[in-house]
Formats: sequence, structure tokens, C-alpha cells
Amino acid sequence: MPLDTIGTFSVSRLSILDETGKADTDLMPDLSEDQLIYLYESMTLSRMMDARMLNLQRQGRLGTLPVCTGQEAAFCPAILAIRDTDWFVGSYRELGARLMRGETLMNALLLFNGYEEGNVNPENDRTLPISIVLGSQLPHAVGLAYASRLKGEKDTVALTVFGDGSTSEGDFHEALNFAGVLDAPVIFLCQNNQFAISTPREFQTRSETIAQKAIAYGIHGIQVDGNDALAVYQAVKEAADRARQGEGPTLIEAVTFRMAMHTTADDPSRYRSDDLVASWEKKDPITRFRKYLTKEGIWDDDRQTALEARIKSDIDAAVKEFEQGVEIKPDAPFDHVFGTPAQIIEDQRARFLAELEKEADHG
Amino acid sequence: MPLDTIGTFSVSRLSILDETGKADTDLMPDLSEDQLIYLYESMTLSRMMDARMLNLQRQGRLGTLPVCTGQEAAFCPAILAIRDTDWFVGSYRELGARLMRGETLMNALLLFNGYEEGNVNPENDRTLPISIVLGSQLPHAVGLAYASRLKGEKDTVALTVFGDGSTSEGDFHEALNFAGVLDAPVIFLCQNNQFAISTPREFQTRSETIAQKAIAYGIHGIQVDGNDALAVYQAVKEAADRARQGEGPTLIEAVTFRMAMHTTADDPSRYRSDDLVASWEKKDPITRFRKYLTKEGIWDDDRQTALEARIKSDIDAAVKEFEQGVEIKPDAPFDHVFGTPAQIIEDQRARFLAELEKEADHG
Amino acid sequence: MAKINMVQALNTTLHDVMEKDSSVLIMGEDVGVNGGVFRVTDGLYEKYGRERAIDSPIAESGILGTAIGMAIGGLKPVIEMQFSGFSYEMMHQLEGNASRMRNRSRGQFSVPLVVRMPYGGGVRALEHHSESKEAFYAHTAGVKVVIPSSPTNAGPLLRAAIEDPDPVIFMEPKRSYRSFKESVSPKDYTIGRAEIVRSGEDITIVSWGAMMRDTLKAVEMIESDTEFSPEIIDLLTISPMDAATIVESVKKTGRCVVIQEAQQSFGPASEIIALINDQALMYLEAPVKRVTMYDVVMPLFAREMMYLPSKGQIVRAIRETLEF
Amino acid sequence: MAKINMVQALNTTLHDVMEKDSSVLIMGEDVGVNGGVFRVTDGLYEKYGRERAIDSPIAESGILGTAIGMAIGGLKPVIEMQFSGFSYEMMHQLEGNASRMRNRSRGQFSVPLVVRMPYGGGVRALEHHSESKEAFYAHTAGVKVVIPSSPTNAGPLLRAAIEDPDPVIFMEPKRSYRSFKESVSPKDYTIGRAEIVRSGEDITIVSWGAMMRDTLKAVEMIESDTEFSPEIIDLLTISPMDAATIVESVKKTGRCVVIQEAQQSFGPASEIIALINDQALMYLEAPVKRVTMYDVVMPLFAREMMYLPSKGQIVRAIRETLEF
Ligand SMILES: Cc1ncc(C[n+]2csc(CCOP(=O)(O)OP(=O)(O)O)c2C)c(N)n1
Ligand SMILES: Cc1ncc(C[n+]2csc(CCOP(=O)(O)OP(=O)(O)O)c2C)c(N)n1
Ligand SMILES: [Mg+2]
Ligand SMILES: [Mg+2]
Repeated sequence: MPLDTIGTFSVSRLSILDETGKADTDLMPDLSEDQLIYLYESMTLSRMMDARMLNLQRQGRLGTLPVCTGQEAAFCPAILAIRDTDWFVGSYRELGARLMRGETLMNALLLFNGYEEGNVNPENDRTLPISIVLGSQLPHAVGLAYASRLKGEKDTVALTVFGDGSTSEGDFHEALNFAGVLDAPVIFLCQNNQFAISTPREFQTRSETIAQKAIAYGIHGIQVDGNDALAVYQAVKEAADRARQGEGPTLIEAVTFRMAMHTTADDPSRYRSDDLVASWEKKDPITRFRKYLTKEGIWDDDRQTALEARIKSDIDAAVKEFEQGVEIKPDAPFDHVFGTPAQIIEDQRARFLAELEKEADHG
Repeated sequence: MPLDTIGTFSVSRLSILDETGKADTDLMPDLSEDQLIYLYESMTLSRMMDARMLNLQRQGRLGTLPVCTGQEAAFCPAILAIRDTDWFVGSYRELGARLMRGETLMNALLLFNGYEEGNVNPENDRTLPISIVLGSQLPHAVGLAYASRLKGEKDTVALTVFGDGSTSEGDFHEALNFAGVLDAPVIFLCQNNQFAISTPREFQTRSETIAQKAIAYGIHGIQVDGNDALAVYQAVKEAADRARQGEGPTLIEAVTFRMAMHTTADDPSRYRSDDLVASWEKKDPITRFRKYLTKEGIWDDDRQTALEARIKSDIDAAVKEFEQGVEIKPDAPFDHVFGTPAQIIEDQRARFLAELEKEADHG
Repeated sequence: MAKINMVQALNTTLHDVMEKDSSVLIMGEDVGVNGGVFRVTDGLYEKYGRERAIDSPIAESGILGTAIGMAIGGLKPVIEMQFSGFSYEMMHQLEGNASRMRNRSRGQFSVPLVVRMPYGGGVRALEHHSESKEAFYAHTAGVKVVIPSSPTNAGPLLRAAIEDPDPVIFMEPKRSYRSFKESVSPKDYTIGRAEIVRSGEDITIVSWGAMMRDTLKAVEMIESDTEFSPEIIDLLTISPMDAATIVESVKKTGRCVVIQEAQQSFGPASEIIALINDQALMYLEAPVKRVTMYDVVMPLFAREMMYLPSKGQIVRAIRETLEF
Repeated sequence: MAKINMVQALNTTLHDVMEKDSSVLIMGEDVGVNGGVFRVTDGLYEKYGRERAIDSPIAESGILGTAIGMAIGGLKPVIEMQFSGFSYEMMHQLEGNASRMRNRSRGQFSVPLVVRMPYGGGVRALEHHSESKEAFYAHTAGVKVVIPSSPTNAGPLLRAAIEDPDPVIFMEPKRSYRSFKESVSPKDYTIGRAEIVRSGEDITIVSWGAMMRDTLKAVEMIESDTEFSPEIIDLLTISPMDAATIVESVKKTGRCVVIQEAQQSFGPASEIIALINDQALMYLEAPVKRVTMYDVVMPLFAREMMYLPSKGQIVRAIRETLEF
């Protein structure tokens, strides 16, 4: 027949918890009580630290800040679903995920106060620093996954995170295409929070889902309720398992919502309605997850109060330490231009230090 | 249900002529005898000029040359399916298409002898010059289509042509995504000739078809037998009609084969077998089309002999004219740096001319 | 006359040009509904709708590539790179197409478009938001690179860029967006022409962009205790560079300081020095002094002010050059 | 010892390094089965298979981006941009990531990779195949830019680039690929160090890449009728530049000519002149002369040899500078 159908494709959406916190038991992931609680606590820490940093920023004590409130279920479970020995290649809007990967509260405070030192993860050397050039981190994950494989670490995968807007970048395309061709064990986790700064998803792409973009690369794709911690966990876990077994990359679209401003430099009232925001408030991922845990009998108000108190005191302590001031070498940028000494750089360092002294002298 | 199918998609393949030249009458495009013959003659001209240029190149009388023999059905019918007032944004491997758009044989000879003058289409000012930066011409087509629309030319579309390898570039992705979002009347015609220099399609992407990449952008996509002149015509015609009616862009994958080397600098025996090439010889698009025309009673051996003689003499004349030498202003590159005079450029022009004179003096 | 800042000057110009010329449109990330992250395009979406004020997908190459098509097709797109640090995604469209279409087609096609981009440091921003890479663009034949320095010259230069028949990279010093206001009287500026903002005899001081204002302040600081007669040049166009104005000045003064925000090596200051070397070396009474950022990755904001040329540094460079 | 050309030198080095170090791999368009369009990677696919000789999709940013991941992950990728004219697609990965990862992470991560790319004119190629844009890369802190000029230095420099802990842009003058052979004796080259290929007293002549050989020939032409003592410097590393070697030489000779294939403005010659200005101006007895391509789009091959610096031009520039 001359007009043949030569391919058919479909896209699915996974959700496990409904808005009341009721779980679909058939799809329940295999998570221990401890794991569930760790996840809940991590999401809460992310939320509380986000709020505190916003507060500090508003007081002029931090620089421009991206906030992530409302998206905790879209990234925290992903970290639980991978291993410390896997690579994590994030973007800039997943505070809780970074804390789960071993970054400290101090890391965040330093970085958003303009110190590169905040990028140094003290615990995990398979977590790349924040990436700001949209989409550009995706190929890094492909390369890391490939490198692990080539070096004989058959079990290692790479998880990378990016926003809905970033899927429009050429790098998204090139990375997913490379991953497909190289059969690289990568999980591409899109945080579809409906907006890229002011730009809504429908101005970003005419495709109805991000998940269906996987079809262009012949790789797995799935959409997941991004405010459902269990569904995100499950989707990432399955993708990681498949990747470890040599079954290639997966694109996961976590549908969520950016509850606050893009960054503290942004005024969302210019481009979106309070009603829209309110409609998403009902879907709050932490509330929903808490309802589930409470139903399961592994969480209660007392534990909640204790958790909040503990987190608050941790944050207070970190802020206090941070506010005592950090002593940081002024000429450190010269240390990290190259890994080998270069005369021209050393000459400039000397000139820099001399100028600095003169500034101090002359005020 | 928590694991819902939220989208289903399919990809079709269109073919009209089988290898014996028999047409599927249900799908027959609406083409007059004159149009059919014009198309056949254009494909033949393309083939014969391609061969002659290869010959000239082998004699050292032309520079590096991309050849297009075997792909004539994948591009010539597309030109017939659009209008002179539509935009044509090509690549570098569609000689016949360019000739149909008004370029002369002399254009081709000049360009491939290293003269920018060969890029100037004497007849049609909606045909962009050859584009070599892979994928980079696709967004131009989107912009041209958008511009026509905005300027009130409701009827104008843009056709752009590129190879299978070019679909891996970020620009392919960005262009198709923009076209979708802007609802631009563009036809993206991929010449899937199975190879990108030495790289076979399966190293280029893991998707089984190029056509299915349309799904990622929520736009129409179709595969077509690229050695079937009627199918390519029909697919482009339908896409153009839809675009004119405001129904947006289409991605067409024309499956064909590059019968010869990538360019004259290439040695295909390094990376592909004679058997593979032989298997495609049977599918020759011109032979097939000729069989059809003969069956229909509108072509015969006498007409063929006459056509070949006419083309040969046209080519001979052009080559002769070309070989008489072209007088070309040495400092023309300075004329086209900017559209406004710039002192620094004029100073350099003066220096250039002075140096040229000194070269002449001193040999 | 009311005083306005640079953002207002640019915004007013865009409103004015778009009203008079229906072939002008704006396109970029968040330039429409949001009016641009710095509000330079504020109000244009409300007036001209999505057709002429396009919130594009996030794809810088796609933005320029599409704009190239629009420009060839008879429109005059004014596109925005949200920050210059995200403009490298479009280098291949710039080098490979925008800059070459006129030459490639022997003038049959041209690409009249403007690429606006905020650039430069000093606003306590995140990584990639503080660089000065005008030299990248200036090293591309067929591209014009323009940098205004004040509310007064920003508007006329943007207008000239839009009216220009070639691709113009229009870099806006974001530190100067709102940091000062001027009462703007209409004045003509020509792309390719530097401005002698003050004539003098003793030393030629060349700068551009946000550094211009620091340079003027540094000169004032010197003048508070030293009498001298500086000739101050605002470069305004980085490429094609107005060699004649610089060279004539140096021939007169015999001394020169160049203040550049970009990293030291391979920046515009080097080109200025090369031009002076070519045409006025024998007039020099001292080496041309360049005050620049260092060849390091632009530090995050905790350290950035230590790395950008300071007024103190400019003062010292001028004094040393005078005293050489 | 057998004489080899530059392609052979590069190819042998790659074979050697890949044999000794299993973390080295090559990736790029047509570098595997086909052995590269210039055959520089010939035979590596046969030996190391698709795992370490990867024919990539056509996506330059994807190639560098993936290689950055590989490098952070412990491999040493040697990637190829098929022609330098198609490398601008990866500028954002270079400027935004490769060059910055070390600094961004305070040394926790580094990006040891090599980006090979044939560059330059004179081989009668199509558009985009003949440019010299080393200055683009050199104006990026954290990136090293290396250009060999002969079979003798190409191998050791490539080896040094692969062993280097930072991203190295390795630009191969394609006109020199097969145009001459040398019997190559092992010699050490250090990235960041220029080579004084000939010591002399009268004039410093600086060049690099394919222009080096023309420069040597031009010097011979002059010597056929004039006695003079040139000091000839092969730059080899464009960035970080070996200022000391150039400056010391100019202090000695007082005269300098720089021969660059790139367009005139904002090219490496300007930086060299600026360094001389900074550190040796008062030693100059004549302006530093730069012999360069013009600020035009590189013409197609019918005209290209008129536009590239010719031996005659180099001769004249040297003579004029000697006689100044
Ligand atoms: C290459 C690039 N272009 C532009 C920007 C400026 N920018 C920063 S965040 C942003 C929106 C990103 O949207 P999305 O990918 O959906 O992530 P989200 O911020 O919503 O998490 C833009 C345009 C950038 N950082 N990088
Ligand atoms: C951006 C870019 N990268 C690399 C090249 C070098 N190159 C020229 S043609 C080619 C293969 C193109 O393959 P395809 O798109 O399938 O087109 P075909 O040549 O088969 O018609 C390559 C890699 C180029 N021209 N542009
Ligand atoms: Mg988003
Ligand atoms: Mg192909």
C-alpha cells in the first residue's frame, strides 16, 4: 500500500499519589519507611531553606536567587532513586537535590553571595556545580555516562536536570541524540514548571508534552506528575534500572509548577495570574506527601514540629556562621585559570595584588 | 488510571511510482503533460550537468564539488510544487533544483571555480545562495516565511532543503521548534541520502525515521520515497497547500541515496560497499520516472535522444563561455563587507590594490 | 527637559521606531509580555502584539537564525540576547551567515538586523552575566559592533543601528542602565564614528561602555589637584573602528590610556594600540597604557569589583602616563 | 630517518598516545571508519573500534559538550571539528563550560581535552573552509590555543596538548598538512612557549601556522641579495602567549614584523603589538609591521591567494621595517 503507516508511538503519564495523598498500591515503589521519611525531610529542608534564603535576599544579604518552592517532588525523589556513585548534573533550581547530594547549607549561602567556593561539594565528587547556560549541561551528562561505561563501571548512570524552557535549546537536541546513538546510561529529567521566566510552555514548543520529544531520538520517554514524590521516584528508578542494564537513556517530563518568582530579580505579576498560582497551591507536593505518610501512620504532627525545629536550628546555625564573614583569598581566580603555571597569568596576579594594595592605600 | 496513555502518534510513508514505473492512480498528483515533461527534463539536465562538472573537476578545471546524482527526484519535484514567489532556501546538493529556480549553468561553473559571483541568481530573488553551514539555513526559512506572512503575503511559503546528517544539528531543532510555535508556513525537506560523508544514518540518530522527529514539535511529518518524483511532488504540494492555508509547517523525509562520492575530495570506497550502491542503482529515480512517462505515452526514445543532444549542447556552450575566462574585479570583496562606506575598509582596499600592483611588478 | 536613564532612552527609541516603521519587530526571550528582564522592551507587546513583539523559545541560534530570514525577507528585526553571556550560542549564525550574506550574494541579499545584548559587570549577578566580549564580534568581518555609554547616545545609536543596512551587535552596558540620568537633547550619532567628548592637549583617553563614566570621574579626581588637558574619546563603535579620530588625537597628545572592561588579552585595547603603532608610533612619548580586567574567568560578584578596572586604577594609569 | 608530513606526524602521535593511555579517545564527524576527511585519524577505528574512535552525529556543540563530560569523567577526549569554520557552533560550550569548569569548581573538576581543527586558507576549498579565527579562542580565559607549523613540532605539541590538564584548542594549518615533509627528530615542546627558530640581531619576525613557512621563504628571498640577521619566532602557542620571548627579542632588535593569516583587526598581531608596547616600546626603532589578511569575508578560492599574505608582501614588510 503506497501510503503506509511505518511507525506508531505513544506517550504515557505516571501518577501514584492523588491530591488527597491516596496511593495507587499497584504502582507503589519499593521504599522503606526510613527512605520515605528521609525523602520527606529532604523536601521540607529544601522548602525551608528556600524560604530563608529568599528572606535573606530581600534583606540585601544575598545576591540574585532562583527559588524552587513547589518543585521539591520533581527533584528530591530523583536523588533518592540514584546512587552516590552516579553522576548528578543539575541546573540551578534544585536546592533540595543538591543538599541530598552532600552540599551544605553553607555551600548555598556562599554561592549566592557571590563566592565560587560555594560550588565545592565537600562530600560528593560526582555532583557537578550549578549550571546556568541552559541546556548546556545535558551533553556533559552524556559524556559522564559514556566515560563511566568505558572505564568499566557498568553500573554507573548520570542524571541530569533542566527546565521546560531549556528543551528549546539546540543542546537539548544534540544531547538526547548523542545519548541515543551512544546508548549512554543517562536520565534526562525535565522540570516542566510551566514557565521559563515569563514565557509559558505553549510559547516554548507546539508539542503537547515534553515527553513525546523522546520519539525524535528513538529513546524512552514518559510524563510524570511532578508534584507526586512517589511517581517521580518510580520513574527515575525505572529509568536508572534500565540504563544500568544497558537499555539506554530515558527522557522524563515531571509536570510541576514554579510557585514563586523566576529569581528575585523577577516580578511574576507581570505575566501570570494569581488564580493560576492558586490552582497549583492545592497540588502542593509536600502537603500531599505528608498526607500520604500520615495515612500510612509513619508521620504525625509531633514529628512535624520536631522536624521543623531541627531544620530551623540547622539553618540558623549556618546563617550565623556565614554572617560571621568568610575569609577568602582575593587572588583565587588566578589559581584556577589553568592547571599549569603560565607566566602571563602570574604577571597579572602580581599586578592585581599591587593594584589591590594601592587601592587600600588610597582608599 | 495512574499510568495513562496521553498521546499517540504515527508516521506514514508515501510512494506513488513503483520501481517498474507503475503509478498508484489513487494518489496521482494533478500534473499536466507539460509539467511532467518539464520535471523529467529538469532531472535529466541536473544529472548531465552533474556528470560534466565532475568531469571538469577531475581535470582540475573546477574546485571541490558536491555531486547529486541519484537524488534528482528528491529535490526537483519540490521546486515544481512551489511557486517562483515562494522562498527557496537550499543547501549545496541540489543542482537541478537551483537550475529550476533560475540559476544558469554559468552560475554553477563560476561558483565551483571559486567565484562568489556564481551565487547571484539572475532570475529569481527569492532563492538564497548555497548554504554550507549544516542546518543553519533552516531558521532562515522560518524567518522568511514569517516575514512574508507579516508583510501580508498570505500566500507565500518557504521551502528549505537539508541532509539527514544535518538533522543532528541544534539548528534543525531550533528551526522546527520556532516554525511550530510561530506557525510559520515552511516546508522542511530532508534529503535522507543515507550518508553524511562517511557516517551512515544509524550513527546519526537512533530514531528509525527522520519523519518522526516532527512529533517533537507538534507539526506534520511524513516520509516519502525520495526516488519517486511523483510522491515527492505530492508530499511537497500538500505541505505547501497546508502552509498557505495557515496550517503550519511540515517535515518531509525523502528517502534516497547519494550514488557517488560526498564531494570530489571524498573516497566512498573507504566506508561503503559496492553492493549497497548497486542495490540503489536499480531504484534510479530518472529511469523510473522515464518508464512511467513512456508507459503513459508521453515520452519515447526519440524525445530522449533529442533532449540529451539539446542539454549537451547547452552545457557545451556554457563550458565554452566559462573557459574563455571571466574578467572579475579583484577588490570586489571590499565592496560587500558593509552596505555603508567605512574608512578602515577603504584604507585597506587601497593597500590591497597597492600590494597587488607591487606583486605584479616584482612577479 | 526631564532627565531619563539609559533604559528609558532605549525603550523610547524602540517605541518611536516601531511606530514609524512597520517592518521593525522585536524578538527574544521574555521581550514581549514581560517587557524584557531589564524592561528595555516594555510596552511594545501591548502596542504591537505578539506579531511584532515575539516572546521566543529559549534558543539563541534560533533567534538570530530566524531573524536573518526575517531581515532578508524585508523586515528589520531587533532581537535580544537576554545577556551577552548567552550569545555565544549564535556565533555560527553570526559568523557563518549574518556577516556573510551580503558578500556571499554580492549584495543581492542583505541582513539588516540588530542584536541587542546587555553586557558587562558590576551588577552583582550570577555567573555568565558579567562579561565583556565585544572583541569576539569585532573580529568578524561584516559585523558592526556598537556600544553606547549614556542615555544621550544610547537612543540615537540604537536608531542608527536599526536603520543600518548591516547586522549590528548592539551591546548595552547594563551597569549604566539605571545608574544615572541625563536630560537628553537630540544629537546625531553615526555608526563608525567615535566621539571626542572633550578636547585636550596632554593625553588621549579612550574608553567605551560603562567604563566611560568611571573614566570621566577619574579625570575629575585628577583635576581636583592637578591641572591637565585630557582629550577624552568615547569609542561608541568598536568595529569598524574609527582609527582616524584616535590616531589624530594621539598625534597631538603623544600619550594615551585605554580603559577596557574586557579581559586584557585580545581585547579592543590591543587593537587600538596596534592602530596607534601603525599610524602614530613616532608621536608617542610614553607607552599606551591599557587598564583592563585580567585574563581570568570573570569572578562572581563577591570579587568582581576587585577585578574590574577601578577609578583608582584609571587615575593611576593616567598619572603614570602623564609622568612617563 | 624517513621524512614525514604533518598529517603523518599527527596520526603517528595519536596512535602512540592511544596505545599508551587507554583513557584517550577520539570523537568527531567522520573521524572513525573514514579516518577523518584529512586522514589524521586514519587507522584508529580499526585498532580501537567504535568505543574509542567515535563517528559522532553532526553536532559540534554536542561533540564538545559530550567531550566535556567525558573529560570530567576521567577520559581524555581528542575531538575534531571537521573544519575550524564549523567550530563556532561550540563556542558556548567552550566559553561557558570547558574554559570555566576548573574555576567554577575551584579545581574540583577539570576538563582535559583537545579540540583539533584544521584551519586556514590556500587549499582551494569551499566557503567556510579557509578562515583563521584563533583570536576568538584566545580571547577566552581558561583556554589554551596551540598552532603547530611543521611535521617536527606538530607531533610533540599534540602530545603535550593531550597531556595538558586544560582544554586546548589545537589548530592545524591545513595548507601545511601535506605540502612538505621533514625528518622528524624527537624534540620537546612546551605549551605556552614560543620557539626562536633562528637567532639574530636586526629584526624580530613573528609568525605561526602556515604563514611560518612562507615567512622562512621570504627571509631566504631577502638573504639572496641582502645581508641581514633576523630573529625568527614561531609563536606555537597563541594563548597564553609567550610575551617574554617576544619582548626580549624586540628589546634586542628594535624592529619587528608580525605575519598573521587572520583578518587584520582584533587578531593576534594586535595583541603582540600591545605586549611590545607595554614592555618594550622605548626599544622600538620602527613601528611593528603587521602583515595580515584584510577585514573582509575570506574570499572563495579564485581570489584567496590575492588576499592571504604573500611572500612578496612579507619581503616588502621586512625590508621596509629594516629601512625605516
Ligand atoms: C543559554 C541561556 N539562555 C538564556 C538564559 C537566561 N535564562 C536564565 S533562566 C531562563 C529561563 C529558563 O527556563 P526553564 O528552562 O524552564 O527553567 P526554569 O527557570 O523554569 O527552572 C533564561 C531564559 C540562560 N541562562 N542560558
Ligand atoms: C556545521 C557544519 N559542520 C560540518 C560540516 C562539514 N560537512 C560538510 S557536508 C557534511 C555531511 C552532511 O551530511 P548530510 O546533512 O546528510 O548532507 P549530504 O552531504 O549527505 O547531502 C559535513 C559533516 C559543515 N558543512 N557544517
Ligand atoms: Mg521552567
Ligand atoms: Mg546525507
